[in-house]
Amino acid sequence: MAEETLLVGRGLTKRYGGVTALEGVDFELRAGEILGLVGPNGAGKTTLVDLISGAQAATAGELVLRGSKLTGPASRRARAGLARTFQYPQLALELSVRDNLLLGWAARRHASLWQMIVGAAAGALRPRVPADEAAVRTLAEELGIEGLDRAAGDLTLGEQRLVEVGRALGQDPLVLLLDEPFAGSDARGVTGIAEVIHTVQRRGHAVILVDHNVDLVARLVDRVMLLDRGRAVFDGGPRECLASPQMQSVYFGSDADTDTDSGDGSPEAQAEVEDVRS
Amino acid sequence: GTGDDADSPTDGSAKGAPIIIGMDEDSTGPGASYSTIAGKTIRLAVQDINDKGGVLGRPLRLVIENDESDPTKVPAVLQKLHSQGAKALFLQSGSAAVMQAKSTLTQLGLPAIAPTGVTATLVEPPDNELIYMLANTTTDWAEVYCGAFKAANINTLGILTDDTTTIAALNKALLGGMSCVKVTATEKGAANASDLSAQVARLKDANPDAVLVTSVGGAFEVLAQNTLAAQLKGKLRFSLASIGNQPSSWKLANPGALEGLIFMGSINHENPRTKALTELLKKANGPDYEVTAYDAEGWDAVQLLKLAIEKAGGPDDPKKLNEAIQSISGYESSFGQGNFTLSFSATKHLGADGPCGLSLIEFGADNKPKGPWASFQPPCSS
Amino acid sequence: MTDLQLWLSAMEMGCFFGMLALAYHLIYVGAGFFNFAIGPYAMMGGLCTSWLVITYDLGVWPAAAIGVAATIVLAAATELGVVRPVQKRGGGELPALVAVAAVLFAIQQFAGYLFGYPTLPGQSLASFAPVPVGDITVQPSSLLLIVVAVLTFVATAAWVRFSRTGRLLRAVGDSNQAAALLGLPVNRIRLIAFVVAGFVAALAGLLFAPKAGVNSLSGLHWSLSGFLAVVVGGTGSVWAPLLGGMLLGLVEVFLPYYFGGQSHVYGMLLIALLFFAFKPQGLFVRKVRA
Amino acid sequence: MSGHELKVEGLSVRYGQASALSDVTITARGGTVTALVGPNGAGKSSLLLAAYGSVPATGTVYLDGTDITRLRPVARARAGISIVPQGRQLFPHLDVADNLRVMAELLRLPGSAVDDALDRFPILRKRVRSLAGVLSGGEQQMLVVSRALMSSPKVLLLDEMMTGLAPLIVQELARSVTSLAREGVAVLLAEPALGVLRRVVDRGYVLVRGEVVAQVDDGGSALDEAYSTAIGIEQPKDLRPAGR
Amino acid sequence: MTTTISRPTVSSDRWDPRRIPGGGGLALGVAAAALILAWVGSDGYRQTLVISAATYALIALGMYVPYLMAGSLSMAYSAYAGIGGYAVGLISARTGLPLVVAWIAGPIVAALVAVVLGVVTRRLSGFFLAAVTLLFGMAFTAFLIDAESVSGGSGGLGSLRPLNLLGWTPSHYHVVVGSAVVVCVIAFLLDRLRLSPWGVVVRTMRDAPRAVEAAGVRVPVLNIVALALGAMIAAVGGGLFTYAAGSITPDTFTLNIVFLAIFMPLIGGAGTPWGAVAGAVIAVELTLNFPAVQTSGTLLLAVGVLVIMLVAPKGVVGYADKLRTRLWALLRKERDRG
Ligand SMILES: Nc1ncnc2c1ncn2[C@@H]1O[C@H](COP(=O)(O)OP(=O)(O)OP(=O)(O)O)[C@@H](O)[C@H]1O
Ligand SMILES: Nc1ncnc2c1ncn2[C@@H]1O[C@H](COP(=O)(O)OP(=O)(O)OP(=O)(O)O)[C@@H](O)[C@H]1O
Ligand SMILES: [Mg+2]
Ligand SMILES: [Mg+2]
Repeated sequence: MAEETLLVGRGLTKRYGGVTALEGVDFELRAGEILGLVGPNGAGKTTLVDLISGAQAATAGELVLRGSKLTGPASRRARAGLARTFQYPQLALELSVRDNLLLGWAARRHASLWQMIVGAAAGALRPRVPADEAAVRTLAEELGIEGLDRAAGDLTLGEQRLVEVGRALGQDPLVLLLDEPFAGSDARGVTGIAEVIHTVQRRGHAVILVDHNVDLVARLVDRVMLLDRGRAVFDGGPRECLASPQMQSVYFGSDADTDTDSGDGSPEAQAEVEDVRS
Repeated sequence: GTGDDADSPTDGSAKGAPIIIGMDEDSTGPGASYSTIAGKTIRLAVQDINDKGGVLGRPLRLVIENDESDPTKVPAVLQKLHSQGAKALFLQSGSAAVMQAKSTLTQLGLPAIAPTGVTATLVEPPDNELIYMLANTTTDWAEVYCGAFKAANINTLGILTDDTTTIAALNKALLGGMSCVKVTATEKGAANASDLSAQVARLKDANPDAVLVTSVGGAFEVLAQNTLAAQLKGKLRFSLASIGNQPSSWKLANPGALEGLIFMGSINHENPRTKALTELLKKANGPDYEVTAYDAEGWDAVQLLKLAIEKAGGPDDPKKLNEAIQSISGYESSFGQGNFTLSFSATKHLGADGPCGLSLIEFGADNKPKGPWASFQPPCSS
Repeated sequence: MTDLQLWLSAMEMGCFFGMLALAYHLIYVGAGFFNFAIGPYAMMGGLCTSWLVITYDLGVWPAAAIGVAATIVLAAATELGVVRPVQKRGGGELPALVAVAAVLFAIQQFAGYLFGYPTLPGQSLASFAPVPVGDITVQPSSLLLIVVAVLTFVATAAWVRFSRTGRLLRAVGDSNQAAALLGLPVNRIRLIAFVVAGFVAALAGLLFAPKAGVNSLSGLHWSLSGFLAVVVGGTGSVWAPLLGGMLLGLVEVFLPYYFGGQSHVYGMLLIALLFFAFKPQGLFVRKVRA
Repeated sequence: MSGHELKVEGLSVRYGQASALSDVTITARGGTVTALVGPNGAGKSSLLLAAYGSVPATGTVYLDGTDITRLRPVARARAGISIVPQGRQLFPHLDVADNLRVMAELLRLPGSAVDDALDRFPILRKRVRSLAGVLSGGEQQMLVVSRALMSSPKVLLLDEMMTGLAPLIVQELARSVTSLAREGVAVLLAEPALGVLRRVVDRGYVLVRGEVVAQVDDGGSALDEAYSTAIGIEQPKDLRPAGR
Repeated sequence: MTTTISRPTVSSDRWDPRRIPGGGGLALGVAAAALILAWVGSDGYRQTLVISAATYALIALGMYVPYLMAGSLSMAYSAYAGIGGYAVGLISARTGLPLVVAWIAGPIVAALVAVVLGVVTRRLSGFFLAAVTLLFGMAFTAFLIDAESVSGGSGGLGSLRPLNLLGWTPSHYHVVVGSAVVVCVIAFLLDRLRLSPWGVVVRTMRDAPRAVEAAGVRVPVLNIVALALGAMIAAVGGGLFTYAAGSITPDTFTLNIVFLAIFMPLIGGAGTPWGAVAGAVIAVELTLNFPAVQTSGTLLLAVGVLVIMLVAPKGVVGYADKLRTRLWALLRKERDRG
């Protein structure tokens, strides 16, 4: 399924004063591909997501999306086809869950200055867009989000994360960046998010998935990149990655294999990976 | 802020249906500190008239509203006074508010007096058919200052001014009329400034023969005088009328900071009517009361209105009343020199006849007015 | 030497604005919002003192003590009677802001009723003779203002940085939610923030009043000046308000000096625009991830 | 075994009109690790917060048999209850050391407690002067965990403690938690999915819509099974993404 | 977590009893306006009160989008209202154009000024924006005084021509009714705008600008659009006041009106634009029509604001809504029982 190269990053580097969060990271993402991004805490995963999405300016490096350079503020990159979630959910807490989900669609309608101006007039005249609302309902159902009229601030963190994923999908992205979407999700949420990932993939688009739940990551992705202290130390298939010495030393710890039933990189988990990806 | 005034004058001995006069007063806003000085005397004058039998045998009744010097409130406040039956108005508020009032007066057709107004623009078009002022305006002041400058051999002048609209209008008229000196520096400070040393330093650099402070008074004026006294020692200083009319501000000055300052006074204790008024006010407000031009103007405004109502044969026809005001001539005022008079006409909405409503007064070492400036006084021809 | 006079003026203004900004800063640190009633607090400190001295012939020191105490009571009442109950009712930070703006006007108007509308002369706590420096004389009140301002900043900085209460103050203002969740004494700390801010503001008003007098409506203008100073300084350090105040003082004095008095309003706008173009979040910022 | 014990009895929590927890009774004993599992919004956090005293609740909370319902959170913390709350409950503009110091001072711990807490994770020691708000998500979580363990508590309330932490750290922490439990600390974990923690859990409760629907006393796997049965969805371990 | 227990739910369906978005608000607003107009009758004073309330309401409505929806507090509204006012004054005094043109030109100029100011301050948010726009408002007043050839200087502009709409000259009463209609229409449209996708984006911008940016909308640009829209509405208000009062001076619209506009939506209820309208009516009642002896209107307003915020934290509209809900619940219970 993987053919066209969608997104390429070269030499991505980010420094904060003395702290180097990311150092010369290269990656390539093909259409229909799901790339897992793992690594110890502070390895630079969120920083990489921030650099790609434009939330932070890179100290060095460049990004190319479908052959053209990806630059400028986050909004421009979003219009070019990126969507993301945040490690700590960024919802409008006073708005309803429905409105938060609608943002993905609504933002698409107000991308340019002209659309913003016309959109204001159109909004006053015709406030409801039934098609969008129907889409939101379907999406919510798919994700298992209930109570669309609740204020987002009343949701628990796990539920908020789910809403974020839904909102990002609403943008119909070419590349969906998910920063620890499974953190705090229950079984229903995990299924929903996995479904979102597959939806993107089915559209021939790509996903970068950051999560510490290696078990889940390994089952969902086509390829894993391992970051350590800002550098990419491994890039390959999930099975190879789990088995790699780098993974053992920087991520699981040397004694990882003594913990049998862990599901993280254990033979059992690896077997399941095979199972899922076939 | 609205409602009848609790300390409104009573009807006194006068009988009959009261004649209602409205007053738009700023009693709690930024203009309150000076607006209320004349406001108090207006109440006193009304009481005095009522005690003496009223106007055409009918008592005057004041209805008072507070606009807090907010121009957006003025139309409603004037309308309210009108709806309470006011036949004529006193406008005793900040000048931005009075300026805004002009068009509403035209809409209502009510004549009005701005007793303490000094800005000529108030009675200039547009919408000036119904509004009147008593005191000499800045045009006369220019003449007087020029005489003074000639007498003191002053050729260059530095100006220190505040940034209010009132003063902007005043400066325009005043400086336009003073071709006798060369203004070498004009420095502006915020009306609520806390420091004027930069402005004064620039004046010092320009080194004019004298400095004129033009401000609405209050803290700005005193701060200006304090700073001038400290940084420009010995320079001859002039000021407008407000410093003389706001006795409470004298205490703000540093010891001796006002000494030698010459301001445009209007109170002349040789004027017998001023004397009588002084007595009355001291009786009402205590022996230490400092009579100011605001008091006298407020007092005269009420007397003028009384006169006009009598001439018009009653208050009910606003057109007639307006014409009656315009027919007043030679009214002997309680400020200015002994022979100073006020007259009005269709084209003359400024009462003052000639400059002898004015006199230049000098401050003494005790930061209080010492008396007329020895070097020059406006000539009184009439 | 005129320049010396100008520097002195700038220092005085800077110290005054700095202290007002410090009062803002303390409440910002402890309660997480800008209390626009700071100006009226300062006005209260100055006006109440002057009024007591003038109307009741009270000595300056006891009058000042009463003035400062009254201000502190006012500040505490703002928190207990207005901000806390309003915030308890929810709705984000806006309601509390609007409520303190209403408090600002209410205090000004009450002060007008109580103390009258005319400007009253400030009372100087220092009674020594003016000090000649070069060819200018420094008024005792100016000297006192500058000295007290510096002392106040040193003391506050030490308190906020190193003391237990200071640390709690920073924590509570930083994340009210985390503080409440962990059981930090949020209410007590916020009250302390208001009280100390009230004290600093009262001191500022009291010490600055001799310069140009004080009236019931001084508060709004002072609130705005202090607000500008705290915004210019930024919220990242206790010293930021002093720096912001000094910068504002310099601008207010030297801008009119070099570019003429007429330019002061436009100049302020221009300088603000230029300044914020380069430092959109003030001088001191401590950015964290969202 | 002379372990500590936390017991909540008939606990109910409401947010405005909505009921988050109704009449829940559970016990966590020293020597064992007790888990509280349930889907998102089941009321797990509400229960832990109510036990710690920072959300208003009705019902009774006992610590080692003493009724502590009337104590405020600080008093409960001083009495030995410690919490790792869900989400980033730290002070982003305070540096790492001050974040710990605030809590140490509140609980009147000796100065060395802060030092020890910094040593629990090397990264904290390394970033001791950094603002907590610039740390990565996992680093922040380490800080929160350190803060909770600083006071040598009798009861540990751990709300999704492993969120955002890398496996290496998770294993380390799992070991610490187990050994603390063995030392007599009553550990209560709340998780929407047990995952790796399955191994450390001795007993637990399944919470659904604010009510306890199952109690399991024979280990994590059994608890997971009970959880799956209760909500009718397989746990993520056996996830089979649809559509491929 | 005690502090976050109750958050206001801005439910998008609250004002939607008959499936017309914003219809409920409109129905109530029009009913109230009709009542007020009936009360006014031919009383000149009351008519002026309505004009004042409409002016205040329009300025507050102008602030609604940027301030309550987008969360940017611009304090330059005195200038925007002033521009609307001066448009009326200048077109009347300096041109032969029909006066209606002023209500097109004024809002456009105000919007342009807002855009320029917005571009210059685009990197600022929150209080930094408030500080700079505050200075702008002050500089604008100074400009009006200085630019005498344009603005008529400190004396301002007066003696306005009457409005002439295709040969029909509306009476003062017509203007009063017209102003009420304009307010209702704008409030209704803003209410719908609030519910629309555009409103969703703008409202999200307030709490989660990073999310909006990440969704593809340039936050500073949309902010400028919101500010421009607000400036236009405020300019309409300024024009209305100037026409009704017959003159405008540099001091007509000052910081006072800005503070008033900050207060009004909150006492009325920030959940809907109608709150701003209700707030304007309350403000006029408190500052102009309150039968108290010698009181400062400012004090009454300030105390009124405090009382309302303590008693009805969601403003009078929110309070009325709560009462309505209670009442209906009560009625339903009665009915079920009976
Ligand atoms: N603004 C900043 N200032 C200083 N250091 C920073 C800043 N932002 C991030 N860092 C540091 O950069 C490193 C990388 O952070 P990043 O958030 O990318 O890690 P991560 O891989 O996402 O970790 P986690 O799995 O814990 O979320 C961390 O050590 C972090 O402390
Ligand atoms: N501050 C709040 N205001 C209103 N409702 C709330 C609040 N906090 C939680 N709730 C609601 O209470 C219920 C229980 O929330 P709680 O946080 O206890 O769930 P949880 O089991 O911890 O879920 P999660 O696994 O997602 O963290 C949820 O329905 C939630 O929406
Ligand atoms: Mg991360
Ligand atoms: Mg939870």
